[in-house]
Amino acid sequence: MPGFGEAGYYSYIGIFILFGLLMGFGAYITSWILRPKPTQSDLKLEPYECGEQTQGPTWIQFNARYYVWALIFVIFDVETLFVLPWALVYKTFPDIGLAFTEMAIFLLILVVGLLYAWKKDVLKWT
Amino acid sequence: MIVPLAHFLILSLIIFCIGLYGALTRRNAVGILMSVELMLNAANINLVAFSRFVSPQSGTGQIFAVFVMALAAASVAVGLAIVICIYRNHRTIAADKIDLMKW
Amino acid sequence: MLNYTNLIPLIPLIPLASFVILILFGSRMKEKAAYVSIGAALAAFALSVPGIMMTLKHQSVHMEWIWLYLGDRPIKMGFMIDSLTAMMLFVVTFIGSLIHIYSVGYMHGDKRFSRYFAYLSLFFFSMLLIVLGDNLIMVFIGWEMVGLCSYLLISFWFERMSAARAGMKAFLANRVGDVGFLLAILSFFWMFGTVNFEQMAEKIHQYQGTMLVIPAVLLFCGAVGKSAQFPLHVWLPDAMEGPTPVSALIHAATMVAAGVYMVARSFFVFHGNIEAMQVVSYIGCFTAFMAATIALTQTDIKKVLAYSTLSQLGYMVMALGVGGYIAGPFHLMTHAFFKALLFLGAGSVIHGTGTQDIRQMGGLMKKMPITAWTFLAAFVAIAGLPPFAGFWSKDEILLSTFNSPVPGHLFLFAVGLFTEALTAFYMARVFFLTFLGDARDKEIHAHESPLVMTVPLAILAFFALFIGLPGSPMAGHWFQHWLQQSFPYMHAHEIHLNFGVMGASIFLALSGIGLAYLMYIKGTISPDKVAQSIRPLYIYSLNKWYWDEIYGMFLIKPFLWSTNALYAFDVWIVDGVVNGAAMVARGLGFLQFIFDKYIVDGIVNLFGWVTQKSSRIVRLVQTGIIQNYILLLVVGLALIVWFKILENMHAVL
Amino acid sequence: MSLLELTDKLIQWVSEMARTQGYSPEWAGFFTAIAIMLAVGGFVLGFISVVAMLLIWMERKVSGHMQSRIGPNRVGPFGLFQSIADAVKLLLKEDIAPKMVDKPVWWLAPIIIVVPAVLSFLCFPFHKGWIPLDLNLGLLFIMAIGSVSVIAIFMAGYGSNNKYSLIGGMRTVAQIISYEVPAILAIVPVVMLAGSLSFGQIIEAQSFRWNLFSLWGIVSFIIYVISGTAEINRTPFDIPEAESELVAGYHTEYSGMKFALFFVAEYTNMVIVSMIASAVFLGGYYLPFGLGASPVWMLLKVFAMIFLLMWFRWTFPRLRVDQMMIFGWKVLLPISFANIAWVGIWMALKL
Amino acid sequence: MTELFNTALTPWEWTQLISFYGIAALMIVAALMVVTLRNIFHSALGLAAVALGAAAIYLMLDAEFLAFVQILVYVGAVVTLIAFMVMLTQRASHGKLVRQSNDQKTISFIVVLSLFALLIWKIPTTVWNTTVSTGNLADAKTLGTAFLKEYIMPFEVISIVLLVALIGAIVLARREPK
Repeated sequence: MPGFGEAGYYSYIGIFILFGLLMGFGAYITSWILRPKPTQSDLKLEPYECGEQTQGPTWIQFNARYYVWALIFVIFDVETLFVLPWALVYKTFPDIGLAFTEMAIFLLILVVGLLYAWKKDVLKWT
Repeated sequence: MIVPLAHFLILSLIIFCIGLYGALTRRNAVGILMSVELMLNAANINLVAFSRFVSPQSGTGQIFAVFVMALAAASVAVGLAIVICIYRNHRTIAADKIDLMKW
Repeated sequence: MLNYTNLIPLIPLIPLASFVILILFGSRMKEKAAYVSIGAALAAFALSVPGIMMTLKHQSVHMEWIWLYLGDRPIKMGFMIDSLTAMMLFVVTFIGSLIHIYSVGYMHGDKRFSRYFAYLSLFFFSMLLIVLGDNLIMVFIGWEMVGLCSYLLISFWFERMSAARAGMKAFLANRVGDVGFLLAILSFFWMFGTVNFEQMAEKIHQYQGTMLVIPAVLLFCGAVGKSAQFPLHVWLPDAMEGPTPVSALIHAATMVAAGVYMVARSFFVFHGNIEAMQVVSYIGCFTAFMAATIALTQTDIKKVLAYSTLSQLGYMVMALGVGGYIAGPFHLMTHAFFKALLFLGAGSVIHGTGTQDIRQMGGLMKKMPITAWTFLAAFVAIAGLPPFAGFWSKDEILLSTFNSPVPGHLFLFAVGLFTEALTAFYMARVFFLTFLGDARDKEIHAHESPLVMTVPLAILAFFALFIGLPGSPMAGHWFQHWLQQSFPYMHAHEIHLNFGVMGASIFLALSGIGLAYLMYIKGTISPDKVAQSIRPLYIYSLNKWYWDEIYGMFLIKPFLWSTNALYAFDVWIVDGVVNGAAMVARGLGFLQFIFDKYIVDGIVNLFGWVTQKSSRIVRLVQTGIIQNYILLLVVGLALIVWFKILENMHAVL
Repeated sequence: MSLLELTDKLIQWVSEMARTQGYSPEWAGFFTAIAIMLAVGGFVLGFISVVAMLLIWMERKVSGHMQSRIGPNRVGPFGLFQSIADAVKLLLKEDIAPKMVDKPVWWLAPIIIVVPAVLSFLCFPFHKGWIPLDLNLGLLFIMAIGSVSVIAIFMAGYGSNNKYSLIGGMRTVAQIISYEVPAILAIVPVVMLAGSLSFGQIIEAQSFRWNLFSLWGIVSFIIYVISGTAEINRTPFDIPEAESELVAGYHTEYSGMKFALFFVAEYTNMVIVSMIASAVFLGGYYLPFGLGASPVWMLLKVFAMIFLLMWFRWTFPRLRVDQMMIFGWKVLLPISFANIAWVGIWMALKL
Repeated sequence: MTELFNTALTPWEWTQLISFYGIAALMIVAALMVVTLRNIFHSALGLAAVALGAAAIYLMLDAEFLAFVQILVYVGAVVTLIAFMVMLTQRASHGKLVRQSNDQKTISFIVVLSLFALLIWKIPTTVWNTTVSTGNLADAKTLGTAFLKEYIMPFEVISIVLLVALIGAIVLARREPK
């Protein structure tokens, strides 16, 4: 990056983060200045549950299947971490057969995991 | 890079120690796992910093960091699954209530 | 580079892949699962054929790779095919493939059909690991895994209590032997710095003499466990609870022979090691004799075959013990064929009649002709009638016993001869009772087994009859010369025919068969009367020499007693001593009161107090809470880091 | 002249000027660079606001026409100022924080969802050389930044302390993570062929032949568009905010400007998905077969993609949750694996 | 340390320094949040913040690939997983009266502090054999090539590790059909 120098390259990201924050906080501040601020009544501050009183604690317990999905996702996300550098050099790597075989084995092993999950029916909703 | 290597190491040391303290004292099992993740992150910072300062071209430290990340993800997945299991059977995730290893 | 050497790892890996596939997807495949397993077995067989061919041309194949570095010393793993391996490969893959095919018919309709084949594949993999491994570690890994498979397959029908127990018994008995094996490996590694067979054989001359006795005996312990030799033989008869093809494959033809194979493979340890050889030969001889006597009176067809297996294994071990390093493996091979055939035939009979009791059978020759004829082939082979397989190998064993350097070899020879007669007798008894005469139980409607079972029987029958011929004088002892390749450290010696031994062996075999004929066909001699006349011996044999009871009495009961005894010791002796001491002290009077109070009590209390406190402290360590453990770990780590850094500072200063 | 060269020249010129005036040239260059960055950032911010408002209007118009209505038509010509009116309304709305909310989390969530949306425009390829920051790993950067919004959604769902919000949030996250893997894997063949993850180079590789013009390209494109639709929770994948079941999903409890931020983020994400699809598969600012390049094509393609997404929304019925999950894991993922394998073999044979 | 400020710094170097210490401070605060906060969901957010900070540090260290992957894996996946877990075990971790730390607090603190003191004393005084970067720095392509050359075995092994983790976790977490 000729004009920016080494550090300037990533400063761009920092500046954009600042802009994002600016957008959020700016919106908050403007609306805080502009909006009416009537006194709040207790009823208005009830959580939105179709007008009924909340039953039981809100932070209810969820089914483990959400967890299992997230789990499969984590594994496959990590897999992309290895696939991307491979994909970057695939075209230029001298021994393309080796590159292909390596990734084929890698993916096949993970596909076994996917099939296992499939077979155990954890990919289903019910 | 103008910031000296030692400062990166010290940052990583601080985070590692915080994580270690958390892993030793948190009662919530999920909290313990998070502290372990802190420690792994600290280790990764160390690896990348050494990679940048000692062998910037080979990137060995970065490769190790990639493997550490993969292992950390795998370990947290299994660790949390174990916590779920314990939670199901004992209705608690307080680490000092779980003394199954005693028997 | 499609070099054959690089293909060797595929031989065990294909069955492993089959296992993985079947364990994951087997339940979906239903009965098609068998094809995967059979395909893997046949592929392993096909892949091993070139290797066997190469050994026929007096070449051996060896591949190795570096497994890991211990310090900077590379630990190598490798696969090796020489003539001994080739023989085993042939036996394992060929008989194994046939038994796979046979199992399709036998296990048809079983609810864990695919699981069965998965286990078979796993067994195949582990057995091939033993056979192909060029070092003790790999053999040991395979060894443990065949043990596992054996356990899984014995208790395959685990709903039956007896099957589950039998599996457990096999597992435990094998563990006892394996401890010895492991110790032997450790001591070899310590002595030679390697566990590779070839390298060990090269270095063995450095340790000639008594130094080798203990490792050799320990190594033999492993074989005792796996090949079910005398003190650990109790598991094999119970192992018949498994499916019959399993009994044929694992508990007759291959796995139990692994012990014999392993001793033959490491024969350089035993060679010239007279004490160890004595142990081996006597244990083998005793097992052979004992099992043969038990087999005489059993009525369960599989039990008879099981004891027969024990007896034949004893024979092989004895052969190795007396220095017949070729005779033992030779008999291993012939035995694998005819015993597999016997078991499969028995399986076919059981399949057809639904019973295992030979007293209920009879006259099956007409109803199951193929089974009967193939069984007959196996019978003549095992009984040692010339020119069939068993005759040549047994003759070889007897000959090497006769010419052995081991002290007392003539006694062993005599027992061996007698055992041969017993073998011929009980096998004839089984054959006559099962297939000849009239059907004794009219309730049983036998039928011939399906083709998928009888074809393997026929193929095996052919081999059972003629596999001995390459080792016969007619073939110029070709087999012996071929096998000699695997024992480069032994001087090949000329084989002299000894017609006396041969004649005695034929005579005894014929007389055994003749006696059985008189008793069970002609009825000239009533078996019941004979049993009456030697009733104590009969009962003794019928109850299998009471080995299970003896073990129960001397191992299991004492263990339970000892706990009671310790309790009693605590209550009566310890307390008694304390009480007695107190009374004596009281009797000693006031002068000694001070002494008593401050010294004696002091010491007693001190001990008690120390024990109590220290145990309380020790107990604190085990809280079961992970974080306490981590804390201890971190404390240790911190100490080490502190110590190391301070030490370095000191060095710098 | 590209943006970079322009920047370079400007900085050099200012540095020279500063040197002649006796000021530190380094600091002068630094401030110039920062000023340029701020200018680009300001432009992008304006771009986002305008595009978001335009899209809101467009969505209403498109939906209207698809349902044989006219849509907004009162405020300004063709109702063009409807979005501005909406913005003013939201700005003036009373801010209600329900009493059980987890204050800091609830309060921060809208901001955190906006930041990645803005950040993604860092790699927006307007024209050749006119990319604010053409990172070497631009695609990966956008994917990574996008996953931060998952946390924001979690925060919104958890912070609201409302069962609808929480269930909506959990469902959203479950859906996003189910489709993130196919989305990344759909791009992998492109990366393999271009040998790069930067937008500039990926688009340059398509200067003659778009990636779409091949079997694998079509498959990848379809997978990516489906996954992208799912990741931004648009119909037919709008289970997380299914009005008939969950009121409004994770932003049930939000009102006023906070709600507006979620809204803007949603439409911005739509732009980003369209942008990636056009840059990666449709040749970015290039016309096919070397017919020319212009920022207009890029913007046109983006809007065409957005129109496609809107079309989906008003055409397809909502999927059931189980269908949604099965489709992601059991259909898209295997297909994308097969696609990668196919491209790999093809390249191996060709090279 | 002192020579750092003896030389005149360029503006970009000032930016680097300031952003490094700023990020470091944020990370430390976030890490303390992870360890001390009562609400476990807030701790998870702290972890996400630490991960983002670490990504920024990687960017400063020119490990671009690692930085983005860090966000993708940690923030996008691991923290999500933890957040799901928090939702799942809400009932056990909620309630204001639940103690947050166990009874080995003091001794842990002392031990950790001793380790910390030792290293904070040793790190600045050790001479690290750093090299000046010349030529191309390691980037994502370097990693890709390394995966295909020296690290081909770990690369394949990690897939098995992932497979085992997947299967193990599914077995543990799945509710057995009754």
